[in-house]
Amino acid sequence: MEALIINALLTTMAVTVVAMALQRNLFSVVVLFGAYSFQMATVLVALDAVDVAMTEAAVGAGVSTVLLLAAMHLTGGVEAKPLHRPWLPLVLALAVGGVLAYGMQGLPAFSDPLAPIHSHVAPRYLAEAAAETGVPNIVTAVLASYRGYDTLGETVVVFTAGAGVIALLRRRRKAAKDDAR
Amino acid sequence: MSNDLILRVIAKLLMPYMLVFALYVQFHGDFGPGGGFQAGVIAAAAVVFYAIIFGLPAGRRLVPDRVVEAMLAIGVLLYAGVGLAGLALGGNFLDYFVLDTSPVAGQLRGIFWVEAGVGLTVAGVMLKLFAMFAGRAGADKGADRNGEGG
Amino acid sequence: MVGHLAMLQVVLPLVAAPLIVLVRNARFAWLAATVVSYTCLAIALRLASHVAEAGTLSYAIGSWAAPWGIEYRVDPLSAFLLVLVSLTAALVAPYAWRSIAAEVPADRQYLAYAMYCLCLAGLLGMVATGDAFNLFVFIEISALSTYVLIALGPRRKALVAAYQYMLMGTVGATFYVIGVGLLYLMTGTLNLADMALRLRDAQDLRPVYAALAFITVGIGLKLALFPLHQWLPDAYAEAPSMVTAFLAATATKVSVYVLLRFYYSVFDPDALFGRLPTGAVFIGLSVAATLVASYVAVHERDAKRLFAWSSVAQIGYITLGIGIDNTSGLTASLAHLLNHGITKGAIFVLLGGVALRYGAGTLTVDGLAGLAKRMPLTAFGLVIAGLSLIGIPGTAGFVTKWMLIQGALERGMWWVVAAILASSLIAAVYVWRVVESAYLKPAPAGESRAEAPAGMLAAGMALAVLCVYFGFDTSFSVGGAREAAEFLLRGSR
Amino acid sequence: MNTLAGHYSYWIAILLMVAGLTMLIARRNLLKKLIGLAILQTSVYLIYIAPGKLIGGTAPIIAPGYGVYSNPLPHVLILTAIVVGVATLALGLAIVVRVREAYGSIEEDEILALDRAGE
Repeated sequence: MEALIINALLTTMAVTVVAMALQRNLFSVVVLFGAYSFQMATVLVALDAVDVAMTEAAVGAGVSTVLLLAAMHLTGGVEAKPLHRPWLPLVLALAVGGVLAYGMQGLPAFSDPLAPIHSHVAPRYLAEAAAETGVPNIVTAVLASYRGYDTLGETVVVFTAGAGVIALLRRRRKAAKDDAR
Repeated sequence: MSNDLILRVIAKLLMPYMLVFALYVQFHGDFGPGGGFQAGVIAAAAVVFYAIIFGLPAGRRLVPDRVVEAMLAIGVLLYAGVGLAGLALGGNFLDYFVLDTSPVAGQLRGIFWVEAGVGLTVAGVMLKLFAMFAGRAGADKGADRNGEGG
Repeated sequence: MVGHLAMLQVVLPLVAAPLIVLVRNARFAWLAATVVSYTCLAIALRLASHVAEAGTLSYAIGSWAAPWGIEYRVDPLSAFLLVLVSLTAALVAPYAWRSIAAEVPADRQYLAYAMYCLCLAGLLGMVATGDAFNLFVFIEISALSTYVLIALGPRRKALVAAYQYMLMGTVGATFYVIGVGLLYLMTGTLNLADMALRLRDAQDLRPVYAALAFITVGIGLKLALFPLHQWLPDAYAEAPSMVTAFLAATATKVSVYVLLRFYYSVFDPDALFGRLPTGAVFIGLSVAATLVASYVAVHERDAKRLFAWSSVAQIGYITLGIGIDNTSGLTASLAHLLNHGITKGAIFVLLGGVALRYGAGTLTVDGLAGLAKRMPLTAFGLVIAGLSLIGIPGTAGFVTKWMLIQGALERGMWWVVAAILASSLIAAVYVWRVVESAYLKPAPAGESRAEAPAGMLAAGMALAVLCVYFGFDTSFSVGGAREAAEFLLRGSR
Repeated sequence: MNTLAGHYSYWIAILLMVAGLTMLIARRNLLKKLIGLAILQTSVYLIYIAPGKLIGGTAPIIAPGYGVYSNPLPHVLILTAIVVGVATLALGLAIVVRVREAYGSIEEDEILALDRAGE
């Protein structure tokens, strides 16, 4: 039953993406992107990835859509140009998809408990993380403690984006004086 | 947008609950879904909500630019600081066992401060992104063409 | 104790960046960047000597054992790269002050130094880590800071160059993550050493081959492997001079390291070079790169773009060494990481001096007319570095090409030897275009300004001298490279 | 049912990747390219997290009365990937805004024409 729900949600996501690829008006693409991100968050909840779903909803759907709308407002984008000669990019993308499809054949089936990812590193997290770190939410335990260095790197990535946007969009001192500090 | 009475009243009512929810998500991360990233975004959303309703200058008065840029940097320094503290106390980098008397208490303490650092940085970045993009709206008129409009 | 040093090597620049953003002062930012660069060089040398004696160094971050926590692993190959990246940083950072001051608006200079520290931390983090996903995080750190550095370039084209590089770089990083995902799904672990062990007994090889394809194309985009190099000429030509000098000597080299790490320490080289035509593909692409890129360089008007295309050709020599896949080929490839890094670093630092004195607009081949009279030392330095590009005996470039030819002869690939010589001749043509303009063409009237500022000139000449030094005393460059190559080949065969 | 579901999530991931790549390469508008890039990045989420799910399992939060949990490790990795994706998007949009001000347009062909004319 769960697999049915997951597949249904995945299908709606596929429909949104195809609509987005064909859409020309920029504003509707941004709105569709917001809807797409929320659908992804729903699929993630169905896949029992609750932390990721919350992050996708808050960071993925919330912030990305707001930024896209702000940038679209600044660049005044209503794309008039039709999609021309998409065949080469489509062929290229399908080739890359084909390589992934080829690779995917050999992977273990859906929710197979004997798959390598369920039998090597993860069992120790599920068995001992709560005891060792005192945190029942294993994702937070792994995120902050076992792989804490990844999260430090990630925080630095967010910091780099923030400082980078300051460097790019900060208004010059003289121009900045006229807008109320 | 800013002179509409209903919106201003609603905004004032909603603001505290949004901030409390952000703090809840930050500290509830140990027991349920949540953590620094989500909390940072929700806290920033509250201030952005205020800035949209009451105007960007009001938003800048609520959280001045210098404070936001400081939050941005202090979050990362806090996180790396916890790591270096572990180093100083005799463990490896980012070692939480040595942060407190008992290993588990050390882990809890380490995870708490690390998530706080993440929350601070993410909130700072999201606020700065909004301020930069929104502040840029006025730039169309003032920006000159030769790419110096930075 | 030495393990902490491997950690501090990456954490110091990582912490320096937020400090710089907190202090918001350009002078402090430059000082912090310089101190951090020199400390990293000292640590890198200390690590290299430790690894030379005691072998591979492993450090569990957070005191969690390897597959569960993240592990830093420094072996002869990564020690060699750490020294290369820190050496370039140590030479470029102290002299960046005047160049950044001239090309980046005043209120943004401290951010440029913050991005420089982040890029350094990202590159060092990529080299030192033994964890596949941690490698992705540090690829992103170095990539994002590089996009910002390029976008800070003086001309408006820098923005388009940064945008193009961002698109291709992010597609590359995403392909890398897909490749690592397939490997993770097959082995259950993210630690590179652990993954290598578990890959040996994988029955179904289809996902492994798909992962190989994704990682090769993904990292190929990051290192500008021949058909995936479109972003490099614009990015190097439009970035501020000191940024180009630093990137040209380090960014693509660390991506080559990542490719080598996966080819020799994760995938099974027998399957890789035996059953799959990887060797042939690399040789084909490399030869194409050296010939086509050198040919395009001959027709370039803009000097920085000319040498950027030359970088694409020189990266072709590095990947050629990988394709030849024997000890001397691999040693040549690793030695060229250092040799080309110094050569290209010297050229872009000296061009930075010219841009500072006469403005970025004069960096065309005709704009360099009469440079020898106006800036004699800079011109002389450019000649030495140019000779090293061509591979004239007595320069660092010759050492690499000589070993590449040896490697090719061992494999009986006569046509590869011919291609190396042909591309060197083409390289001679475009270097001669610059030298001829600098020495034989008359200087435009009224241009009598003096030499580049002492600081920048010293950096450029130091690198140029290193080009000659490593042409004669190859104990460190070829010695270190040979040891790393044997470690790679012995470790996996 | 299981075999169909077994790889269905992969086929959707491939569809997302193909759609993202096509948008990225075929579209001329710089903003549309960034959205294509974002979609390409989201295809990675399914590749990591779908195999982590165990039918009948629950979220990896240890609670009495639950034995089967989905795999926490891909969740941590994808949390990182989402935040990196947003960081790249924010930087990309900042560059697009600056390109718009410097060139007056965000259509790739117009920009290239301006550059050739400018040379």
